[in-house]
Amino acid sequence: MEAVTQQIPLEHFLALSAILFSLGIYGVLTRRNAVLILMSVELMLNAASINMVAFAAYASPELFTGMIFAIFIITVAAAEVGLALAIILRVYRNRGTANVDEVSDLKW
Amino acid sequence: MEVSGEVTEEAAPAQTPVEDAPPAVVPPSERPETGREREQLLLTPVEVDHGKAVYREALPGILQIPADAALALARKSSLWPMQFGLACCAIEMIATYMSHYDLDRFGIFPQASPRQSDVMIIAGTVTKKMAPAVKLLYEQMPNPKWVISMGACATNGGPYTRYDRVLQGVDKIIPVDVYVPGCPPRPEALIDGFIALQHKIMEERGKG
Amino acid sequence: MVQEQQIDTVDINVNMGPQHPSTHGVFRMVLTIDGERVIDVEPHIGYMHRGAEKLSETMDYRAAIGYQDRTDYLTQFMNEQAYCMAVEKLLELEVPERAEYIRVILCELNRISSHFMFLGAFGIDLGHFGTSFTYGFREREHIQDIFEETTGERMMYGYFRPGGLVWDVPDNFVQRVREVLPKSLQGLRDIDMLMTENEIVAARSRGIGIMSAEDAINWGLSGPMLRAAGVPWDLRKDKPYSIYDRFEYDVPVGRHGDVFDRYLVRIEEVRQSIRIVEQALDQLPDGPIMPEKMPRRLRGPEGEVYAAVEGARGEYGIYLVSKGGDKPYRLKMRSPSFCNLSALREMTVGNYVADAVAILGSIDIVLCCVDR
Amino acid sequence: MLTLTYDVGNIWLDALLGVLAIVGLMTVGTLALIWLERKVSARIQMRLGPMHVGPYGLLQTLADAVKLIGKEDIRPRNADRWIFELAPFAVFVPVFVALVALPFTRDWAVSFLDLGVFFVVAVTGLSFVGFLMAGWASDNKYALLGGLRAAAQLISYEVPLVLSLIAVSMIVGSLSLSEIVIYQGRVPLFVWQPLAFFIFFVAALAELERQPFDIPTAESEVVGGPFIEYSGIRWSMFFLASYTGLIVYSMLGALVFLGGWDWPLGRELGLWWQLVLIVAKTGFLILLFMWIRFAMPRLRIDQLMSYCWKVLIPLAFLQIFLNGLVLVYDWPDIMLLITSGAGLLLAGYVIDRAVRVEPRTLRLVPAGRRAKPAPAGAESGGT
Amino acid sequence: MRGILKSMYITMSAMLRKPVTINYPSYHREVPQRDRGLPILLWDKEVDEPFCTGCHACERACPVECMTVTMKDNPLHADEKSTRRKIIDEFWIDYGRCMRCNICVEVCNFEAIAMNNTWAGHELSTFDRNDLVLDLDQLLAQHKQEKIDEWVAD
Amino acid sequence: MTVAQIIFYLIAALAVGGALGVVLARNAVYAALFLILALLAVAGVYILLGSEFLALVQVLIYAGAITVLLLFALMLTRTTDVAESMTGAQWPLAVVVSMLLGGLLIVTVTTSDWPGDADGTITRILFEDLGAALFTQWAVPFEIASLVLFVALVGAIVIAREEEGE
Amino acid sequence: MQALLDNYVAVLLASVIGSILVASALITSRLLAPYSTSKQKRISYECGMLPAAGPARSQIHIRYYLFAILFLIFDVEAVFLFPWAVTFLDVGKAAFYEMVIFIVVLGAGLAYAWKKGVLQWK
Ligand code: SF4
Ligand code: SF4
Ligand code: SF4
Repeated sequence: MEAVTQQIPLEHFLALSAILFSLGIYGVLTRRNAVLILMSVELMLNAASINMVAFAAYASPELFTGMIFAIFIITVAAAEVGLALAIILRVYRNRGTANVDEVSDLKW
Repeated sequence: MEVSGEVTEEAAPAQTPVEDAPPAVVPPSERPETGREREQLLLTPVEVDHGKAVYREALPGILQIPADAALALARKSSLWPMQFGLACCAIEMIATYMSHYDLDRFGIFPQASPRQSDVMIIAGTVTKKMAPAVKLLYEQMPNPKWVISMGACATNGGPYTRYDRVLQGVDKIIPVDVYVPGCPPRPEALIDGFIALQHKIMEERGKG
Repeated sequence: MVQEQQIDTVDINVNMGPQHPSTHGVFRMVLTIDGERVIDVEPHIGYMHRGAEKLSETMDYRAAIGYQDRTDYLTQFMNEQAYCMAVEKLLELEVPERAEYIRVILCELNRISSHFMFLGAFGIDLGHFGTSFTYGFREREHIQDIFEETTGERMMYGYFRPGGLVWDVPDNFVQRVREVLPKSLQGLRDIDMLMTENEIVAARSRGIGIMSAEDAINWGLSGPMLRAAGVPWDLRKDKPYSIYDRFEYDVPVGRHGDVFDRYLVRIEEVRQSIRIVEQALDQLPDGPIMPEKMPRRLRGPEGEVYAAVEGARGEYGIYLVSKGGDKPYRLKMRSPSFCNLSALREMTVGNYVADAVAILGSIDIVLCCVDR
Repeated sequence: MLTLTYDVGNIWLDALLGVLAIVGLMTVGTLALIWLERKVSARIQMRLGPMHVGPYGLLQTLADAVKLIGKEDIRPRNADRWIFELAPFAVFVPVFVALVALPFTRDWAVSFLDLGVFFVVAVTGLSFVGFLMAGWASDNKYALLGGLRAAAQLISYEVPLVLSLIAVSMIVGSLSLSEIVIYQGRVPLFVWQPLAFFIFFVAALAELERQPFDIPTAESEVVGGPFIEYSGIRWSMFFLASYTGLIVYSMLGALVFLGGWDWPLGRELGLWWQLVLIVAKTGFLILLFMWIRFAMPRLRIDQLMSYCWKVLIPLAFLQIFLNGLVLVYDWPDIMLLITSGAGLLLAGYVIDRAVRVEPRTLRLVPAGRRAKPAPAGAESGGT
Repeated sequence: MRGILKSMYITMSAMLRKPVTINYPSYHREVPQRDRGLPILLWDKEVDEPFCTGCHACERACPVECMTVTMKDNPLHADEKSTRRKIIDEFWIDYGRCMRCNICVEVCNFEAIAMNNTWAGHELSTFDRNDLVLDLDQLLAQHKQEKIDEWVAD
Repeated sequence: MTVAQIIFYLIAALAVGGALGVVLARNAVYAALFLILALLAVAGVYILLGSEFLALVQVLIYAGAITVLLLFALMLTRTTDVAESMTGAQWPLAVVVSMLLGGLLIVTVTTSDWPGDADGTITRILFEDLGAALFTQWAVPFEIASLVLFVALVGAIVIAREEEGE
Repeated sequence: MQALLDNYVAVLLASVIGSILVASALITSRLLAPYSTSKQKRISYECGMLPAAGPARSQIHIRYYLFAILFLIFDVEAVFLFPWAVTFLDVGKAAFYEMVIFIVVLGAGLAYAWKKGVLQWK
């Protein structure tokens, strides 16, 4: 472990993460296509990961918790995307649309 | 939303799937009625547009000469023909690519797609059914491009000149640069044609 | 606007040809594919229809030879042979022994060269980067040298004439052929080593495009296609023409009727052809090459004849109707490529796109022969 | 004396010089490789290959390049403009960036990454995006088919590639390429890990889309695949990327399995020897790739996929497991060779069983009729 | 596996064999004596006039109708120098159309036409298809300059 | 500005630009490609935070594998050409909500007092230590991750495959 | 850290320079190559025919997606394998068996896919 000064305050990272997160929210709210919503969700997840890693790097470097959380976030995101897209495809096949407004009822 | 039948109808005209349709996207209403007129349309020569290179306007004249020369040298050294055989002449064309004659010695290397080729070797009889395809393929080649008419059939119908469905020479539809006589021309004759084409490229450098 | 509802339509229509590296000329198929599976094939022919039959009817029996060469441009001698046999039948000409032998030698050499073309092209269809093709053509070239020394042309020989041959063969003909035969065997061995046992070739070509014996007969297939399906039918044996009954050779017959068997049958046929040529060379008699009394201008009596030879692709037949005069009234070619091609759809549907290419290649069509 | 080591001190300048060196290397290397490939193919096919442009056709690829620059650049009418135009970037840049992490000699690489191996696979794994972009944007069914095939193939074969490299790094205990090379000071890793080397080689072959895995660009099926609509210089970028990829994977193989610039001459030797070694080893792998290219037909897509998922990936796991076992229980090194060799033999056996083909025989039918003897006069002999 | 190794072996062995390529433009291999290039007219060196009498036989027999022949009275015959009463006046052959079938040579009774069996009968590429229509002088030039190795059928 | 700062602003701009592209692009494939850009930029951020391993994971998994899934899904659902149905009508509301949220977050972030040095001293995390921690302290979650992945794989196969309709 | 940044600056620079390389080639080509405005030229190539009916960017087959899922799962696994490969000797046998379990679980997934015929590209 080596400590380095690189003169980027922690706030910068947090701000970046905040921007990404709110853009993700915007995408989730406006997009109607399920795949695109998923993409926005990915943005939000990434924002969260940045937060974790940044805190880990600045605040508690000896614990690695943030890093390991980020890895698990990525793992879970992979699983989530795989499943979610499978469901979307399934719905698309049955309903002919990937538009969330038209698939609002859970009954097929 | 319902599954609508018009989808295909709407999509179709843009795609023009009719195989005999002229390559130009002519709306059905403007298509000529009679078979003869239709055929005339099919057989109109392509409008040759060799295009303009920006450097010809931008560069001062003194620099154009080396640029022209370099480009012409490169072009003549790397003529990539389209993999496109029509009839019997195609066999001799293939033989020319093969071990005994090896066009690769001159950097002549066949390409499958017209987008990557420089030369079109019309190796064989062009029938009127095939003519639109030949025209389209010629158009799809990027500039600068050349055409070698190989064999009697491509030059003027050759042995089949008296038959109605055979095009009387491919220069009726696309501009031809080099004619190689013979039925079929020997591989050496085809190589000779390529050498002639190389001379032509060098002579015509800087034009157009 | 393309709507998103067409749920089940995953089929794409794809044109293959007329200009496509693997359609062996200007053949066109419209494939309907689902993912990678072919679910329908629509062959389009006629891009090479140039009226060879009709033109042959407009000129006298001798001049029309040139058009026979140009129909199936890989087996020129066999076409000439079929045509000459038809005319000879019509005119009741007797072909001298020596001419018959030379014809057989040249025809069999021609079969070898045509099969070399197939073997090479087959490799391309399976994805060889030109290696098999160059090997095939390398050997073809040696045979073509003999043809050139004999006839003066590399491809369109115009060497047979009704009644015999134009010229006698050159003096060193026998010796030259004997020189070339080992080379052909060597070339065959190269291709054999390169492809026959290769597992990828096997994986790609075994078990696809299967034709059962009955189907093959019902579709009217002939030549290697038929024999690969397990039917030992060879015109040279079963309806002997010319002097084929004097030679000893075997007819290779496949057991599975798939693409790989067609390839094997052709490889074996090359060997058998070499055998025939060797025997014919041993027996080659001296003598004239044209009948004693040849009319200067050939005039046929009224009547109709059919003569067929076993071409490299199958039964190549000429049907001649004459109403007298020096021209045929009607000339019809029975081209093997056309008949064999008719089974394409049957064999292709349900296979992969890549298999469609291999199956088409295994039919070994010549487009000028299909469309004439 | 050539000095490849420099110390400018400014990290921008430092990196810039390194990257520029790589640009030069890549350009020259690609030009030479294309020429070499044409020559090799020519010799395999008993031809001469390029002869007339420059001595022995040496300037052939240069002429090709200049010509391609002078060619018109066409974009199909219905193509998606931006994606179509950006696809060459997306294909080329990842492979190019991967070059940065490769140490050419002991002291010289643009950057010695601690996670070099990981970096190379992660970055080259991105190039499928470019193929997909090209295929999707071209508005051409062949291109789409080719692009999808390319993507499916690239992602599938990335898994065994990564796993085989992991197997190696287990032994070395590091992911840094230079440390892997240094570890092989005496015995190169392909000796310890024949199975991993085999997996790596096959997977690299597939990642490079060379025969027998050139399904995405198969000429006789999809006429060039995703690049079908590309012309001129834009098309040549794909070509450039593919040959740069050849360099990257061959060099990776040479570094990881063949002992890089170290084995067998030892690390005391000068810069030149190191260069000679690395070039020779890379060249060896490249020639092997080329040789295979001209000797093999291509697989079909289903065979390709099942080969990857049913053979290579289980084998790679086996290799990792075996290595783990040997290392954890501290068995002697030779066990690595034994287990891996046994694994390779097993693999060979399994593959052979799976693909073994019964030699087929034909029935030779004399068709009932015996040959008639030739008539009496006929024996008299030839001319 | 064995098959794949075999393929590798055969390609390597081919690589070590000598290439079969004929380096064409720098090396012209010999054309066989019977080579059928394109038809040319022969020159009667004894009388210094073409053999051809303009009898139209070839023109009529040519399957692709690529020849044009006109005849005239032979001035040399009037001077008693030649036995030919009529002689060729103009003769065109469209090389672009000729299918090299040898029929014209076979029908000519005067052995006045032959197939060119030199390289000159093959290296005829032109930039304009009208250049492929050769007139009498051009057709005779080859034999006049004795470039032709005669090989007359039969 | 130090090198790190320059790079940070560059990368932040890329990330924000990519994210904007994701939420604004009219064409779904464009959105996916912008997503790749944003993800790669985030990988850059990880490097600045001293964790190159995480950056490479980001490249390999996020930019490499997840996007291929997204792209395939886009092509499978053929939603790529449909611009209208992509953006709903409530965009003004969404703008307001996300602006508010973003503003709130940024204000919080900048006004709070965070641990760590103000001059931005970070600690590079060694890959080996990370691995060691992962396989000791985090062993259980690690195994659970494998189960998650397993379930995702099986679930996806079951869900997506069924309609192939054998 | 500084070394880390050093190394990755080169990466950043390489991607920029790589893009510049491509872009400059394209620009040179734009200057030197002839350009024409023919409409026919821009019809997409389909073996000399007009494109057959049906949109070119049509739906692809679900099979591609299934392979992508498999790839994703195994890629994630590889990510865990990388740190494991380097550290498992230090951590001891436990790490080895942890990973064995991990692989076995995912191997079961692969086996399931195999059994379900997902690997069979029909
Ligand atoms: S010129 Fe002769 S060889 Fe060539 S295509 Fe025409 S007929 Fe066939
Ligand atoms: S060779 Fe045949 S085609 Fe040529 S001019 Fe003589 S007769 Fe006519
Ligand atoms: S060449 Fe012979 S056949 Fe022809 S016009 Fe002259 S003399 Fe008559």
